[in-house]
Amino acid sequence: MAEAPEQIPGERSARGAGTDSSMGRPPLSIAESVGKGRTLRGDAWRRLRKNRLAVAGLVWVAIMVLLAVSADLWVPRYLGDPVDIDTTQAASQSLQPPSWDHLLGTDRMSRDIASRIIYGARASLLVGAVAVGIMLVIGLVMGAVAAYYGGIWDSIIMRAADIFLAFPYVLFAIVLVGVMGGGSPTNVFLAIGLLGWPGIARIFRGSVLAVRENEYVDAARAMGASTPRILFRHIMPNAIAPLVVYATMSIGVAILAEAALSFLGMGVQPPAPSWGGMLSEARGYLFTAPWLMVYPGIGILTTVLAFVLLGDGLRDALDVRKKE
Amino acid sequence: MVRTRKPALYGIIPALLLTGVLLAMTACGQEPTTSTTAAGGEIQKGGTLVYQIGNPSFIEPTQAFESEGIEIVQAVFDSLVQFDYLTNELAPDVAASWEANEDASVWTFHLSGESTFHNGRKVTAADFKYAWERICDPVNKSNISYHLSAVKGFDEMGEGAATELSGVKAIDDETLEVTLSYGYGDFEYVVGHPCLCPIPKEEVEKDAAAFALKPIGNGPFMVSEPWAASRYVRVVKYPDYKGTQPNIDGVEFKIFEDVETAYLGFQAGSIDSTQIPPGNVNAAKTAYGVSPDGYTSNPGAQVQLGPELAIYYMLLNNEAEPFDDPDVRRAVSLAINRQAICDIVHEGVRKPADSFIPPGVAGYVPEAWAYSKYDVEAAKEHLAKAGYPDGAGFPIIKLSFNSGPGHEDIMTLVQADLKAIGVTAEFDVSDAPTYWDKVQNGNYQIGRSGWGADYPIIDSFVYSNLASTSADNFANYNNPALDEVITAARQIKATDERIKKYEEAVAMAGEDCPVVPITFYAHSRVGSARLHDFVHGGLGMSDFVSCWLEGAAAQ
Amino acid sequence: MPPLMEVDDLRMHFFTRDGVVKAVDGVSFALEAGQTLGMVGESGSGKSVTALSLMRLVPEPPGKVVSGDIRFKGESILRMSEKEQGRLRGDRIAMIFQDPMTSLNPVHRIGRQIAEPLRLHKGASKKEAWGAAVELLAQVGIPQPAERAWDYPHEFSGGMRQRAMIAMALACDPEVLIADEPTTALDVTIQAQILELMREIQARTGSAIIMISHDLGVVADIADHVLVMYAGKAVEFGAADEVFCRPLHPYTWGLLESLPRHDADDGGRLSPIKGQPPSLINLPSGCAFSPRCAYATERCCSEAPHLVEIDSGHSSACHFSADKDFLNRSPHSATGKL
Amino acid sequence: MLAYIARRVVQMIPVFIGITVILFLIRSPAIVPGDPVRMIVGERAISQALYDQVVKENALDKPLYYQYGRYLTRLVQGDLGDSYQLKRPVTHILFEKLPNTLKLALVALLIETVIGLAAGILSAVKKYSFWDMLVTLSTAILVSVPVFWLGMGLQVLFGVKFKQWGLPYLPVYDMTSRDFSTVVHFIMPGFTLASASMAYAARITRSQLLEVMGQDYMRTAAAKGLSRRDVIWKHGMKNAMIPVVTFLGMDLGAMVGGTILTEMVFNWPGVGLEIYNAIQLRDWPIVTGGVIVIVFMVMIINLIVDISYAFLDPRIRYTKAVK
Repeated sequence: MAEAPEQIPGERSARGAGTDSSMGRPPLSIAESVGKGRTLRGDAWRRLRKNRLAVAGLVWVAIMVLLAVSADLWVPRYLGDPVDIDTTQAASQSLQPPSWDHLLGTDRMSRDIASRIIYGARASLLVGAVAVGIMLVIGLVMGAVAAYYGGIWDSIIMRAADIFLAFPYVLFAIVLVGVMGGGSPTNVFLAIGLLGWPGIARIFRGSVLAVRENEYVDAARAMGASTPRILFRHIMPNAIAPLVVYATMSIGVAILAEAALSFLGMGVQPPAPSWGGMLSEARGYLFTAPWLMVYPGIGILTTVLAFVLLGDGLRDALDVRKKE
Repeated sequence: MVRTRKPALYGIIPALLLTGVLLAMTACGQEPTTSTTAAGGEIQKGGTLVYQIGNPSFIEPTQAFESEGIEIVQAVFDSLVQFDYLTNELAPDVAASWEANEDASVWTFHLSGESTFHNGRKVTAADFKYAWERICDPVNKSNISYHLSAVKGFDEMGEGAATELSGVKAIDDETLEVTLSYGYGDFEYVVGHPCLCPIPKEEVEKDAAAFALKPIGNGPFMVSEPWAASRYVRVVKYPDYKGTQPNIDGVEFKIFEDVETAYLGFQAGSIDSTQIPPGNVNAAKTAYGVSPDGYTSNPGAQVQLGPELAIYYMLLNNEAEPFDDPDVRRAVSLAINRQAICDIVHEGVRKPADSFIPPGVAGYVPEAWAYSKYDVEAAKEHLAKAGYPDGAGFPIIKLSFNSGPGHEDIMTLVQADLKAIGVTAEFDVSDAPTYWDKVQNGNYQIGRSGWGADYPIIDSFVYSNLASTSADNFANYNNPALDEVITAARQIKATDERIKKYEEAVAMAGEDCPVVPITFYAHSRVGSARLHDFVHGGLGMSDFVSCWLEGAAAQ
Repeated sequence: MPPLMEVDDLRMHFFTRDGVVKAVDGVSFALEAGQTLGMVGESGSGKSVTALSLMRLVPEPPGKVVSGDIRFKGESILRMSEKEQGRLRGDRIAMIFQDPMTSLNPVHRIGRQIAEPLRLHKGASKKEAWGAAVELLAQVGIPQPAERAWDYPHEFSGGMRQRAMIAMALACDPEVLIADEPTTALDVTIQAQILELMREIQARTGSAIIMISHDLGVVADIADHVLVMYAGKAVEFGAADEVFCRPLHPYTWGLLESLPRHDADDGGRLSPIKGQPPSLINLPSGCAFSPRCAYATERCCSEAPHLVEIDSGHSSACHFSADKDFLNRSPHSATGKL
Repeated sequence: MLAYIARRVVQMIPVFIGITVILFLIRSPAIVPGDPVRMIVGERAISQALYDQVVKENALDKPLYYQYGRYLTRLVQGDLGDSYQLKRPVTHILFEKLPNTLKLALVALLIETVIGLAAGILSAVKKYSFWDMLVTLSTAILVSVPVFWLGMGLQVLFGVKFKQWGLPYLPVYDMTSRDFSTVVHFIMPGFTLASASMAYAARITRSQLLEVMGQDYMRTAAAKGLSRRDVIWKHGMKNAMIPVVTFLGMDLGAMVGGTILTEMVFNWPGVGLEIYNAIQLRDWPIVTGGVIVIVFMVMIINLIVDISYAFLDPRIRYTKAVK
């Protein structure tokens, strides 16, 4: 995803017209003025709920999280262990097509695919959450420092952001993990997190700059509020909507990146299950055992799609200016 | 993934079996003939055979160190002697005859005088000397100089103290005399290696870079256009070749980063010979028919699953606890369910290893290594004997290996087997260079390796891996008594007697169990339906001379 | 001979997810050649939608003409094909929009934008059209028109852009010129200049003008007839001096009250109409103005009044417009302060 | 305008230097484990003299800043060093591959532009219709699908299954083969590489066009008597396309850098694959050299996009020139 160029001066937002309260508003906005008066958050939630695709995304994410979190409680017992093998039995249980015993079949090592997919979801969601967490922490600090202190700090940090944005994402993730040594989850988190911060920093910096000059911030400062307090009490609420949208989308991107790394053998290491790794194993069985390829791919697709739809829905609901 | 590019060895040497390439497998060539070969039988001339290879680093003989490069060298160059593709027997090539002195330390080769380079010049003894010195010259940083380590003057040259191999003398155009630092009865096999061929000095000195991309050799095929990086190397038959002329017009060595993609291409009909990726062997057997001997592909019997002269084994660090105790090593060896590995990972193509020497190498004795079998109870006993009843008190072990799905699968099974005797092993995965670095520096507990024969001799396995003086003895096994036996064996000129001595050495080592043999390699390849009499031998080389393509000439 | 432009009981409704918005709900008027009709009302009263309906520029859906007709020289615009409508637009009927900042295409040169209708309707060549555009720019008072024609809109000031818009509307000598709040977005001094320009143009070309404004003052200056709209309906219609001097509808009273008066004793204090315009989805029952009307009775809340001619050519939609006593309660009674 | 270009170029310099610093550091022994001499010479036993010679040749005994200076100086002269593994200049190796990557990226850009714009325009013009829904959903799916999975699926379906079913089929890998013309080889990898991008292009086209269609000047155009089609094409497109063209340009850069997975699945001999293989072999000169070449290409492409953007949008031309 290439970053859009700087906003065109005077360019209007895609949906700005709808909330324009000046006289002589365009005819279509008449209806939109009906039913005001709820809180912004409540309003957003209401709009989100109306978006069926976004709700589907939310439900799917919730299901995945639930499966991943509860896996240890029931998956090994009912579906089979995702890692352990009994080598004396393995040969006869290898590559079973889907059946009642193994809902999604077994892989070559005789392990249950459903079990591995659920544990793979855990790996994917963990990477998504932790990497985005890292990206948020770095991005917020960088963005806040750049905007709040301005001057040389701003230049340095924004230049650094440019440098990171100049790197092609997937390529650099692969190189970074390659350098740090593949196979360590920490390195995967770090690589994806390190690459994502400039987006967050830019958004947050923009929000800070927009609010910093406001009088109420001056007032707060005059009353002796500390900088972090100002940031979090006054600026954060304004920045939260675009950040939520960006972070939601980023989880999807991070999951895709992790899958790619695992596919290349540089992400989560076998025997621990991961969707990318399972696809890599499945390459040899495109014809003889296609279910190996189908389900992990569907896992990635649906989960990332869920985050994308949810992010889209949130953007519309929170009325965030389109940033593509 | 990783498995595809040669990787592996980055520099490592010898015949370490290149990870991916060798992940190959065997299946029994035992199925009785199901089809008569060569429909029609009439040999047709012409056509270009499309042959899958991995991405080579080098295709010129003085640098080629991976099988993909060596296969091209094999087609383009001829060495002093050659091995029969099917039987691995030694036969004359550029050298018509040769003899050795009493202790096998001085060898004299008599060239037939018929071989010419593709530029038309006659091959002389000096061309061998030039080529070999180029291999050994440290400036060229060649990874294959180890082939010549027995030659007198090798060390001096490697250290930069000498500019020529003092042991190699071109007595005249047709006589090459090689003096070794020690007696080495197998040296006649060593010079059969494809990369120890002659090279034309004038071409190299004219433009070494061009030579690297379009080597000029003396073999049945000549490179027709410079190597298209990552895409192909094209060779056509050399019209003035004095040996047997190929039936086909040429070979396109098509470069693939991974076997899966190549196999898709094969199924789509644009490749004549490829490896079969893991997981497809059984389907391929049904679809294309199995070659009765495992080496020869003919229409309807296209799947080649013949054993290769190579072994996959676990390295145990003999120098460090707990594997300095032979009983612990024996326990590990007995714990591993080799049949499961063969069945699951290799689809029954490879066979469980019962010795460190693969069948097909003269000197293989079945079940020579008593601990190389699956016996959980015995494993537990040995573990108890070593002071760890049921694994109690046994430290958590690191299972190190280079990444790649093939290894991962095997290690997953090994891990499960070790767990069954109470030993907990954790994975320690790294990329190939890092892994080999660890292994060479002894920074590991259990590792893996593969070893394939450069030349079909038992010494290649025994000396390199088990002698304490060998640089490739990664298990750090040190048995002075064994070293003596090996040294004695190397100097025996009579082949049978020499092999007997090596068998003795193998038995000695087996008792100590310094490494854990897992499987004997076999390749798993498939040829197209238009390809006849195509042999891919146990040394991993394909014979492009005797094969022929049906209907290709008409195209 | 039919009037130049005739609107007959036009109802333009928007069908939205939240309900049907009756933006224009029964508006009728006639416009003769050379005349000026003023349309006034607050935001959302339906005057802009009416104007856009005349041009057939209301997006459909969600908009839909549910009844009524619009005739140009006796011919129904509604029944014309897209193509015929296109031939009318910009040629016979032209429109000037409210916001000159956004109504010009930022990526095309001013000259080209003005020339476009000529190329389209008159089949002018590029060169001819450009020359005509420069001339039009001169006519609307742009200095150095030959150079400025090469400018992009962002290089023009607001007033100049509105002049350019007017030039564009005038390009084909339209018979009807619809001006939708042409001065609202402009500075007061510029407003006057633009109005002056429009008057001049009308004098010169004799085209009919429909002038839409929320500002009675603007309309008063220029209009022959005035149509007052509230909640999608015409509530008062009549000759301009009639409506200003003897307004019949309490809503018109309110509008006049909210004008800054120059002669007032109280120092020009404004008295705006209380309350908000109603939602067009849920109109109050009875008279739509009743919730805000100081004079509303029970009848007003239950029975919707119709537009009735009170004096000749002066109609009102109030139950009490015919009631002399009622009219006397008007702040404008008798004297007609304007 | 020249001043603008000059300023953009000057702005690129610190970014480029920053990138070289990062890439220098990740190949230096301070970060990468292992003896650099060993990496260069391989695992052969070598004499101390040769070892010292390698150290000296590569300035490994000098402090880090000196090594960086040396590295940068050579880089500016177009020298990226020699590959450890292939023992040839990295520039030679990369420039053999770069055209293949560029060709693939350009084909993908073409596919992206045609399909992305068509879908975006269709869904904007027929807003809320079945087609709009279809485009919206399929773009969401395309951005979510792992490219390697998509590539594998296409190979199996169009390469192998189609052939088995006797339908016209596509080559599954590489750039040339005896059965197909070169152009045909680009179809599947081009589509795979373009998949996510075309979805973004469609979405941006749609949102830009919708935004533009709500603009007042579109109504102005309609009021002049232009047909709906002419309004969209003559007045809407140029406005809507400015951001889209910018996106496409930037995306070309992104695709040049993002070919690695596609190249891998389709055995495409490009820079991405070369870098991936070099990572496996720890051949750092190729890895860092490859990344530098790609980043440099991306920066150049972005610069060109920036400049052409200024030409496309009169407002930018004006405001930037004034600054």
